[in-house]
Amino acid sequence: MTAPGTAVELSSLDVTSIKADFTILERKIHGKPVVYLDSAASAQKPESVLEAMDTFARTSYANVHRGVYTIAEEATDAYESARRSVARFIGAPDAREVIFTRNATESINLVAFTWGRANLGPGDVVVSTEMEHHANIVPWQMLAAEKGFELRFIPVDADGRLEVANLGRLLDGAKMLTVTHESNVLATINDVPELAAAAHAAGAICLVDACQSVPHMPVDVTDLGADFVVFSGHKMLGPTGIGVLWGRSDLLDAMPPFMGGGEMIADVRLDGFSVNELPWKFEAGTMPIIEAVGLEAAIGVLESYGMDRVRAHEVELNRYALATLGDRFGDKLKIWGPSDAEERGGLASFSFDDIHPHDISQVLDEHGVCVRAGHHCAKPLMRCLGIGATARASWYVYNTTDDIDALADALAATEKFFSI
Amino acid sequence: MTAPGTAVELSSLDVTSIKADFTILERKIHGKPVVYLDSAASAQKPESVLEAMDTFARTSYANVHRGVYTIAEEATDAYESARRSVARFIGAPDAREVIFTRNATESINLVAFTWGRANLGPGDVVVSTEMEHHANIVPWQMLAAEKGFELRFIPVDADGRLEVANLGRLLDGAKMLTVTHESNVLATINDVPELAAAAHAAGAICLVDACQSVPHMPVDVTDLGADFVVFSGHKMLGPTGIGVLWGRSDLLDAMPPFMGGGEMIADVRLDGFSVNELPWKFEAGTMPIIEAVGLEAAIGVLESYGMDRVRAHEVELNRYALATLGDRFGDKLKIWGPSDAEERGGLASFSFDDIHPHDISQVLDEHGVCVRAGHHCAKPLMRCLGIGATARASWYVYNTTDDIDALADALAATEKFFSI
Amino acid sequence: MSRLEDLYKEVILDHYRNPRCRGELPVPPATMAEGFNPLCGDEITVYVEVEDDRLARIRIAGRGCSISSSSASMMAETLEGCSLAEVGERIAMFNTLMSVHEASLDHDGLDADGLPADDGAPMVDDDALGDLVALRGVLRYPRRIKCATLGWTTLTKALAEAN
Amino acid sequence: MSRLEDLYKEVILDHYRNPRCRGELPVPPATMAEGFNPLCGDEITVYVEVEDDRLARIRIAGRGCSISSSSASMMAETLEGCSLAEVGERIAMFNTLMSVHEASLDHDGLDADGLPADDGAPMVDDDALGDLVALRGVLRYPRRIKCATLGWTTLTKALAEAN
Ligand SMILES: Cc1ncc(COP(=O)(O)O)c(C=O)c1O
Ligand SMILES: Cc1ncc(COP(=O)(O)O)c(C=O)c1O
Repeated sequence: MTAPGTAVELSSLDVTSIKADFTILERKIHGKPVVYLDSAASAQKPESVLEAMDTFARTSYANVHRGVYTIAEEATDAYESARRSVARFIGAPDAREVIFTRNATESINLVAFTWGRANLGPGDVVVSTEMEHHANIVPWQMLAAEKGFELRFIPVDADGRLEVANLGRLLDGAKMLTVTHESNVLATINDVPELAAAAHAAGAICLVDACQSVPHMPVDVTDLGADFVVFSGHKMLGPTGIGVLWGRSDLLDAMPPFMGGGEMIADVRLDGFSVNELPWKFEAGTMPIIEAVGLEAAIGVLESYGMDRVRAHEVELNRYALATLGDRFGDKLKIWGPSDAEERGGLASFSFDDIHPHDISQVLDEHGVCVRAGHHCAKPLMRCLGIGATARASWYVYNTTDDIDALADALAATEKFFSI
Repeated sequence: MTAPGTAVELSSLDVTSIKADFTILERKIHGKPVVYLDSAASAQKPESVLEAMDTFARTSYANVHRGVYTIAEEATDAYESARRSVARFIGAPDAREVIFTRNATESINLVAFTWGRANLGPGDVVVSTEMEHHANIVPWQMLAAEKGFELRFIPVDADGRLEVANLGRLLDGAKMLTVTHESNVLATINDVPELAAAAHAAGAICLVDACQSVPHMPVDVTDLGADFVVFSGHKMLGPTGIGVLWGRSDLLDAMPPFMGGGEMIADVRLDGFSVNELPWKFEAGTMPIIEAVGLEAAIGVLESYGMDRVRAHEVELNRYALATLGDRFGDKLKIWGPSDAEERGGLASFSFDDIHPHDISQVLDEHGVCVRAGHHCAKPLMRCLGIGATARASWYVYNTTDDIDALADALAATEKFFSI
Repeated sequence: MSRLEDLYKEVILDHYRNPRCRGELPVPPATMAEGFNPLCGDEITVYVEVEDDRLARIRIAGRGCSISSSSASMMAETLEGCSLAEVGERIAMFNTLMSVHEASLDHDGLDADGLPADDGAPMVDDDALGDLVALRGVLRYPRRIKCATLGWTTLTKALAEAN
Repeated sequence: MSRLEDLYKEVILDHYRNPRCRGELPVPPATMAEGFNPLCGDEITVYVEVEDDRLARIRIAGRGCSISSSSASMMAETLEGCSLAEVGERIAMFNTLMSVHEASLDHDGLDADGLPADDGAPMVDDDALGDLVALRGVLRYPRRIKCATLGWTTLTKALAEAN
């Protein structure tokens, strides 16, 4: 660990006071202060998010939409207010375009099961990329097996960027381009406005997996030019159990419903049913109500930081991490993805001296340092890179250069341990 | 309101101390103490459930299954421990048969989308009942429209019981009987062991919607003889955002997966994927982790009460409610469903003196009394009964005879208001 | 009970107890539309007969709560015999009055009493509304706004059928 | 570092650095099976050639962490040349040792150190295990048990292919 005071000043966010809002970060692991570097898998929850959920459950909880009594009205208002906050946060033109789901995975499956099932058949093409998370591959594979359309993948180049030279040919005949905004392995930020424009020019619509971008940088769905955008609450300081699908209302209106049940119907007879209007058409059964309240609180916290500053903070950490790890380990440590800190999201997947990522993560844990090891739900990408797994450190609003130093120190200890 | 002291003694549960665990019940509505009689829609959350979630989020939160560091191990243990608790609570032979979902609605849709899609086609028959919640009708209607099988409904008799005289004929050729354990409108408790046996004799499997039973009485899936059982966390003192599907492992093993994404796969290549084992095969993406912890705490609370005593308490309230409302309003107030308190779950849907249920609920709210008004997501049943809506009062562990008295007093005031 | 009486104004209870223009019309020459309130299960059917650009006859069938029944009853009483242009104006005016509904996903603009705040609130002239002004009280009860508008949206559909 | 050294015993690190029986076998006459660890993405391929009811040759390909590699390496070294009956016994014994894995949905039976409690814990004779006993330390790390068993479950599949 570097001596106190050597931490680089990060002017963009007051991390000391932010950190105090996250009780879990006071914890010790094997006697060492926890260094949480796994926010790309899931973020920790600040005080105000936990409090908002707790207070709501203690004062205004009831099932929503179906009651006229005061508490039910309050609960409904809270739930619908969360929807408006999400819409505002991502620049959605209309709150009715915001559908709550369980997680981003369900959001993508919803589109595949409804838009996909209604629009895709033999001869059609869906284009994805080699850097997608399984959540943005498997639903399309399942549907392709059933419907007989073709699935194509934009390749990844040696620097971890999408190889767009042949984009026109790949998009030829495509009805859908489904692409991640930021790779959860490579940290590459894709040029979505350009990709979406190319998709539209080819007559395709564009779904954006914004799981790694919405929590970490300003995202405006209109600026992206996307038709669908998905993300999860738990990666953006919010609770588990809630995710978001944003979609253009004309598309959502034309889609058949997904799951059947309460709330998504206008009428049910023994011989059939008619569908409710947006957004409820896609929200079957009792939704994650308390979680919506928590998500709204998380958005409030992020807005209070300012997403520009969140992004600036992470870029500074990128810069510090690339320099520190490069200086200390040289060629022994390979960080995957673009080499420019500005072009990267706030994470670094690396291979280290032939030590298996699993073993790295295990030894790091002994030092209190939490990193993920594995394929990060991106096995096709792993195969492209010719590796089985990486270790991945990822940072967020509560991380500092001290945390990067702790990572580097623990890596040095790992190297020593396995070379004994 | 009756004078203090006149409340009938309910020996089965210590409601006074139970009630103290639910902060929201200390609230006042329009100056009156809240009388929460809408637990059939959703139950309130006790202290220990809120605390368990909060503490978990403050000490051991991380994404599950994918990390080897200590906090991730703790989170995974907590999540899988919740699964074991659910299995124990419902007598499931094997915890791998317990699948977490968002809610009961998703659980039913999961079965329809996977088992249903793989097993049902033209010429096949699915049998349901006229008293089902939309969640157990619409998924089958959607699938029937796609797959061309026949949907039949067991009728409801004048007392609100299933008319089983022609059951054999209805089940002839059926592959699935899908039936509610307890009607959320009529309070009828169906004889599931008998129905399931009849289904099996006819070569059909049996799905049980246990949304209204698992929270309120001892339920053992093996005793029920069911093949699938579904319920929601939020109705059993647990959080929103989590539901359960229990299924026989041989059926679950044979079923295709539902949603595609992380965790449900064993391997993914660009040209296809292979599926993970049970239960994760059906759990795509980041699950409601914190909610699973809350659900386990809720089960702990219910087990500490004892489900036999919970049931006994509700039967006593049934008896008191039937007597009180009958005495005070006579024929002006019609309670739907069986007239015997022992045969009913803990709720009463009623029609009152031609006053629209919406208006009843609105005036009751003025007295702090929370009841639901509407079709209760059972429009086909409403049509059978020849009505558009009912008002419904439902009770749970925290309700007393005082609450029933408050309901009766508020109903008297409602009558007066609309007859002015 | 002043809150309640604000919602259930006398004129509302009167229309509820004695609904105007109840019944059905033969289709054709009339057209009809059905409306549902998914919240409470209310169903309403509106029959209209247009002659010479006038709403010559209007009948309301189905069941509803006091708010939806009285709103539909007042609507029918007010509009029967009006020119289609006037009908369109009235519908627009009513929609404006209830526009918290149309923006029910965005009703931030309520004041502490739950009534639309002065700034940005829909301004509708009380005189032009007549009896319908009694429905203003519904705005305090956002979930009931769908009750008040059910007849009106169903009328709009029935008129669309007539074209 | 004593916790860590309990997991990463010297013999484990030795097998990791110098894995035995690495390579492939021509199929046929050999049979093979692939195994995945969904947690970390490890892939292993086990090749076996059975002659006269003996596991005549076994080769391991693919990549894995120190635990999965060393476990597979020790497995191959121990089992090559054994009769199928012995192989079956060894697999059963190893599965018992790791049975916290099989009951990974139900590993309540761990003591405070995360090791199986005496009562109800799988009892396997250390002598019979040989080097494999070094893998006992894995039981403290439930998520790593899948690493230790990957080679063994894949071998079982490869042997099933041979039938
Ligand atoms: C009998 C019954 N089935 C299904 C449901 C649907 O439950 P959920 O909304 O939690 O999916 C409910 C509750 O609304 C119910 O009472
Ligand atoms: C890029 C990306 N897409 C999709 C997902 C899936 O998100 P979730 O598990 O919340 O559905 C993740 C996170 O794991 C991700 O990083």
